[in-house]
Amino acid sequence: MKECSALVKDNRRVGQDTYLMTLECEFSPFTPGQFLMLRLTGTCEPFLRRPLAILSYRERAIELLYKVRGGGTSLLAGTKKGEALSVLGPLGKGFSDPKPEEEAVYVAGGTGLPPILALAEKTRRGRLIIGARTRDDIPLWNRMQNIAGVEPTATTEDGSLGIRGVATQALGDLLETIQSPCVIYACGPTGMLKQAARLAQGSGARCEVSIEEHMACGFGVCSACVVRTTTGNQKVCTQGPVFDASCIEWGI
Amino acid sequence: MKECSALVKDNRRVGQDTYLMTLECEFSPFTPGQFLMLRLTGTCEPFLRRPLAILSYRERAIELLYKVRGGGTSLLAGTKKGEALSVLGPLGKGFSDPKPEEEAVYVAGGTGLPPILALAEKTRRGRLIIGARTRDDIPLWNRMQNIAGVEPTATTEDGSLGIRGVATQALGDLLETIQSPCVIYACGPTGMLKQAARLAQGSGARCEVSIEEHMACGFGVCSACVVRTTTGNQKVCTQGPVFDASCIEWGI
Amino acid sequence: MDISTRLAPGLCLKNPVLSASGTFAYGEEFSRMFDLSLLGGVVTKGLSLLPSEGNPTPRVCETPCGMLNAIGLENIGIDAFIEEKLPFLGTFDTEVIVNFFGTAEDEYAQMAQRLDIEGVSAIEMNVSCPNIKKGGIEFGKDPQILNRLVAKVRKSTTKPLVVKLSPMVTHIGEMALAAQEGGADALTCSNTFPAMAIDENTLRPMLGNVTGGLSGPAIKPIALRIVWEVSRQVSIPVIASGGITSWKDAVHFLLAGASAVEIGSASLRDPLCFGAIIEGLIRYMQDKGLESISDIIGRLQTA
Amino acid sequence: MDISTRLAPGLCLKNPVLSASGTFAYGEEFSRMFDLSLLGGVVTKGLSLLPSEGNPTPRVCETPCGMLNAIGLENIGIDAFIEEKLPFLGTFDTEVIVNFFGTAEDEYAQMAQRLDIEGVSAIEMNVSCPNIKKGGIEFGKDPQILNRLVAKVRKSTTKPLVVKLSPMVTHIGEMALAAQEGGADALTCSNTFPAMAIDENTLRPMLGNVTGGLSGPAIKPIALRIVWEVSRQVSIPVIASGGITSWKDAVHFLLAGASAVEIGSASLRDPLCFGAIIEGLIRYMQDKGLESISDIIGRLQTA
Ligand SMILES: Cc1cc2nc3c(=O)[nH]c(=O)nc-3n(C[C@H](O)[C@H](O)[C@H](O)COP(=O)(O)OP(=O)(O)OC[C@H]3O[C@@H](n4cnc5c(N)ncnc54)[C@H](O)[C@@H]3O)c2cc1C
Ligand SMILES: Cc1cc2nc3c(=O)[nH]c(=O)nc-3n(C[C@H](O)[C@H](O)[C@H](O)COP(=O)(O)OP(=O)(O)OC[C@H]3O[C@@H](n4cnc5c(N)ncnc54)[C@H](O)[C@@H]3O)c2cc1C
Ligand SMILES: Cc1cc2nc3c(=O)[nH]c(=O)nc-3n(C[C@H](O)[C@H](O)[C@H](O)COP(=O)(O)O)c2cc1C
Ligand SMILES: Cc1cc2nc3c(=O)[nH]c(=O)nc-3n(C[C@H](O)[C@H](O)[C@H](O)COP(=O)(O)O)c2cc1C
Ligand code: FES
Ligand code: FES
Repeated sequence: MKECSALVKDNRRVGQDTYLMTLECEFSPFTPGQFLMLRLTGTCEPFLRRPLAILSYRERAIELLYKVRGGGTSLLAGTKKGEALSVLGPLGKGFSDPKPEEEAVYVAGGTGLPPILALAEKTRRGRLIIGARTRDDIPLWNRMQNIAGVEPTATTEDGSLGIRGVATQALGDLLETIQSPCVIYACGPTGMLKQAARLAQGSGARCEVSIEEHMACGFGVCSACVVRTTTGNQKVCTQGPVFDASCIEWGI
Repeated sequence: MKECSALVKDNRRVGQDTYLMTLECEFSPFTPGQFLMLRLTGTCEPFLRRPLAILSYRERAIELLYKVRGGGTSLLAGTKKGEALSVLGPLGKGFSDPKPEEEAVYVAGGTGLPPILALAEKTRRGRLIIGARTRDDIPLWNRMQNIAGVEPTATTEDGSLGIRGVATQALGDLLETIQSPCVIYACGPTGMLKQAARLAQGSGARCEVSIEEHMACGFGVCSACVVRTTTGNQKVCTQGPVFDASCIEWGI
Repeated sequence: MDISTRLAPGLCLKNPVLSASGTFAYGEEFSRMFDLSLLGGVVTKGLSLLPSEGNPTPRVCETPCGMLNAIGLENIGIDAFIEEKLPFLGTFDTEVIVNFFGTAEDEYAQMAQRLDIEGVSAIEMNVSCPNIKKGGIEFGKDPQILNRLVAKVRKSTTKPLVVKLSPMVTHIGEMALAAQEGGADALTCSNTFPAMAIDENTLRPMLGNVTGGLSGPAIKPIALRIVWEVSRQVSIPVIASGGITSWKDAVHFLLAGASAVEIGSASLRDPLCFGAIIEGLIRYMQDKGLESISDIIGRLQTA
Repeated sequence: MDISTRLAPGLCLKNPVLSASGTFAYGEEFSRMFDLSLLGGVVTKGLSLLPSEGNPTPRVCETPCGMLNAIGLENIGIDAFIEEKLPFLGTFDTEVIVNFFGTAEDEYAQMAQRLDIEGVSAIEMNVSCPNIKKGGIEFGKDPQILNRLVAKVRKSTTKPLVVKLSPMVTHIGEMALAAQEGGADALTCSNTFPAMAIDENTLRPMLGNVTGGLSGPAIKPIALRIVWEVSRQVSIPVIASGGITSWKDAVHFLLAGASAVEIGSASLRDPLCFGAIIEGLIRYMQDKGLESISDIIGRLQTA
């Protein structure tokens, strides 16, 4: 982990409220699921850094995919080519690789796509399910279709792309067709992660989930980002964001 | 007075820490000495608007000349072509015109040049004294030399341009040579204004000074910007910034 | 949709947005920018019995997301106000709330009595002033002193009486109850926070008065907590003040329990913000399908 | 040039820059980013007798130029600290100030006793906690309760004792004197301000705990005024805390009377700010031709 200054090379809309940003900086190799903490420079607003998963890093270029939610991400959407941002990372623990004998299934919803896509682009094998409300909420669909060795499925609630329904429904259906040992990688809304964890437990699959929690530091010093696990509170930023789904206390 | 959104058309360094900014907006005719309150948009920092004298307004273009002093002006120096600023103005009372029989003398120091230059460019007659520490602190010297009917003199403390010395010394020398009724217009550091007022009193000249005071609103509602006058506190933003020098209580 | 809000018997604002004291002078300047009838009410600059010159300059200074002021309560005095300013305010279809202060109980009472006249909708007592008799202790810092003062003022006027609390106290709830028991019809929560700024080059304070009051977005989270705390302890309406700049801020304070909001510093940087805040509030209520402002007030969900 | 600063008999920092409690954990994470020996001292996360799980999430939220936190004093407990963390901190050439809290006087005293061991340079008492026995009144809100608590802790340790005050009180000077008379060697001014934030869409508070503590640049002007006020009333050193992000902020607090500064929230957004602050301070002293940090402390010119 280190702090470095990055230049915005590109920042373009690629979907409903969703932007793909390319930053230029001397970063470090990363594991999919790891994230970075981003800060605008030259202003005290927003005061805190914002966590974003790393989509890719190669040849001094970091790719980030983010959705505009509140003040911080909308300021981010307004940054232009050539502006400098401060990057802290890579942070946290990423996804494990699928074992040779494991069939890999990737499930993403909402802002959960970047780490999942990063993993699929690394392993280049398995099946990827991306769920959204409607087709406009699925950015980078072309890119997902072009990962050699990875078979993508889209689910939309309104049926405007792929299967009508939710991602976990498609996941359940898929799991029934898989006989070999299986590992599920999921990132998205808590409801989706919980359901994925349940399906995994039912089918005996291994399941890793990447969890979102409000963060202040991102490197383990403030205790903002805890999640309840079977062994007590864990910090999402350093002990996660990727956890074995069976260790998470999902609550009711 | 009105509030309007203005686009930065140009923002260039024209001297030591000094910038000339051109804003595009549908503004209103102004009297030299009047000012506007400028605010960056899309950020709550700086929180307060900053007062700047209007250098010129014609054909939807406002010119401002400003020196970087603290946080607000350095953010301003960083704004780029195409950015939007909020402008409130024209504000305050400007300079009176010289009467037909009056010889006009303009004196500027520090950040006092813009309203003085605006006035000289309007009246197109008289003599202009601009004082600074060194030649680099005198922006727009060419422009001053090219106002038909106005004779410019520079004074620098290090003698790098024009007469070595301070502006009020040159003013004193000049006043001794003028026989006709005379009006002095001054803007700059308080010490300079006070000295100009004293010289005016001594020579029987009329004297108008433009006063700087810290402002919050700029339109008369907060009482931040008062100056002591012979008739009690007056608000620099609405009852000034131009005052008859003989009404100001200069203090010790 | 009903966005009117009730502050006292006989005092109902047509909407919950008020100017704050000290950032609106006596209304004339703003009236050149928009029709004051737009507002739920106007709160005037704080008045005293005699005109007052205030503090030495600089009187304001920028801080992170806020500002300091040490105007020192400069004002034209109650006589000039009644003669020169009040009639003008009467030409608008809005409530006129007159802010005032004193340095002794008698002065407060006298002011209240003088303001018990037509054209004044309510009076707002600023208690962040030192009680000269009690050795300079602020009226707003001791519940007993406050209670006595409010009770005395209460007897001197038939107008709705609003007490504007100082935020920088250990137990704001006690102060609020003291004012309520003294006979306040409503409370304004709250005034600025005593604060300061320093110039590292001159080694001097940024304000002529050394210290001043912090206002603006910086203090909003504290002011919001105070409104939430106070509104659950008293039975009278609470008017919010502190860092409100947008309709969202206004909604937050209403949710926390305020019946109306005052806009101070924000209107210095953006004199047209009042209209935007009222419009935003109406749009919010439309989006949420709310019929009345009382469907927002105090509706924060904490369970 | 001498930038060392004295906080108590036997406690002299090599420079006036400290981490703040709760934003530095127990030092391990920061030690991977820079050599902790750079710092005047490290203040640890607040410890309790037993480990504590803290509040429900969300525990933090952004505010204008600041942040709210309601971590709820989650910590690993004193035993784990002494066993697992203290030895590591001992490997650096810096002072180790252990922050702690309790919910009863005895608990504070017990903690102080347990921390009276090698490797601990000083202890910092956080008194912003409710006194369960006294019906939940915070120790830091009543001068008598505070005085008794400090006196009791004083007797339980030979270490320099720092008392960290709560800012949200009517008379901060009284609290400071109460702590000094109880035997504090130094005071930290001050902790976060109780505050809150609301989400207008969900109608819910932004924090799981409803309210939290405001920190960051937003509160700096208030914290600065408190340091100025307190340092002129007590004779013991004052450590500043509240919104310090730059060397200029540090200089302002020193000028106002602080002998050292703690950097909290700023180090969350900029973990390398400590070095920049120390360097900036040294450059400032060079530019001004100052030989010693004591040429800055309390040198604000108000006349
Ligand atoms: C490890 C991690 C990786 C993430 N990766 C991505 C990503 O690749 N792409 C993406 O679009 N988003 C990602 N997020 C979520 C992203 O951080 C939030 O959307 C962003 O911080 C919101 O900031 P804001 O200022 O726009 O919203 P705010 O105005 O601060 O809040 C709007 C809403 O966003 C959520 N939020 C705010 N702050 C945080 C926070 N620190 N952590 C989580 N949620 C928050 C809350 O639900 C809040 O109500 C990730 C979050 C985490 C924890
Ligand atoms: C009517 C009027 C007209 C002005 N016209 C010009 C102009 O045409 N060109 C120009 O360069 N400057 C002009 N100024 C001064 C300019 O407003 C200040 O330099 C500017 O506000 C400083 O802002 P800052 O954020 O950079 O500095 P800050 O960090 O806020 O402060 C730096 C220093 O600037 C001065 N200052 C700060 N705020 C104000 C304020 N509101 N009013 C006056 N001084 C302040 C103080 O001395 C302060 O110590 C004018 C001021 C007034 C009152
Ligand atoms: C310049 C200025 C002058 C003020 N004068 C008064 C006053 O005369 N009486 C009073 O009760 N409050 C006064 N206040 C406090 C405001 O009315 C308001 O309560 C406070 O600023 C917090 O709100 P804000 O953050 O919206 O400004 C003044 C505030 C400012 C900024
Ligand atoms: C996330 C967080 C956790 C904190 N935990 C503690 C704590 O355990 N004990 C304590 O005395 N202060 C705690 N504080 C208060 C800080 O030490 C500091 O006094 C306060 O945040 C103001 O300083 P700042 O503006 O530099 O952050 C905490 C602050 C933050 C932001
Ligand atoms: S965000 Fe600070 S510990 Fe995780
Ligand atoms: S700046 Fe507000 S009255 Fe002049």
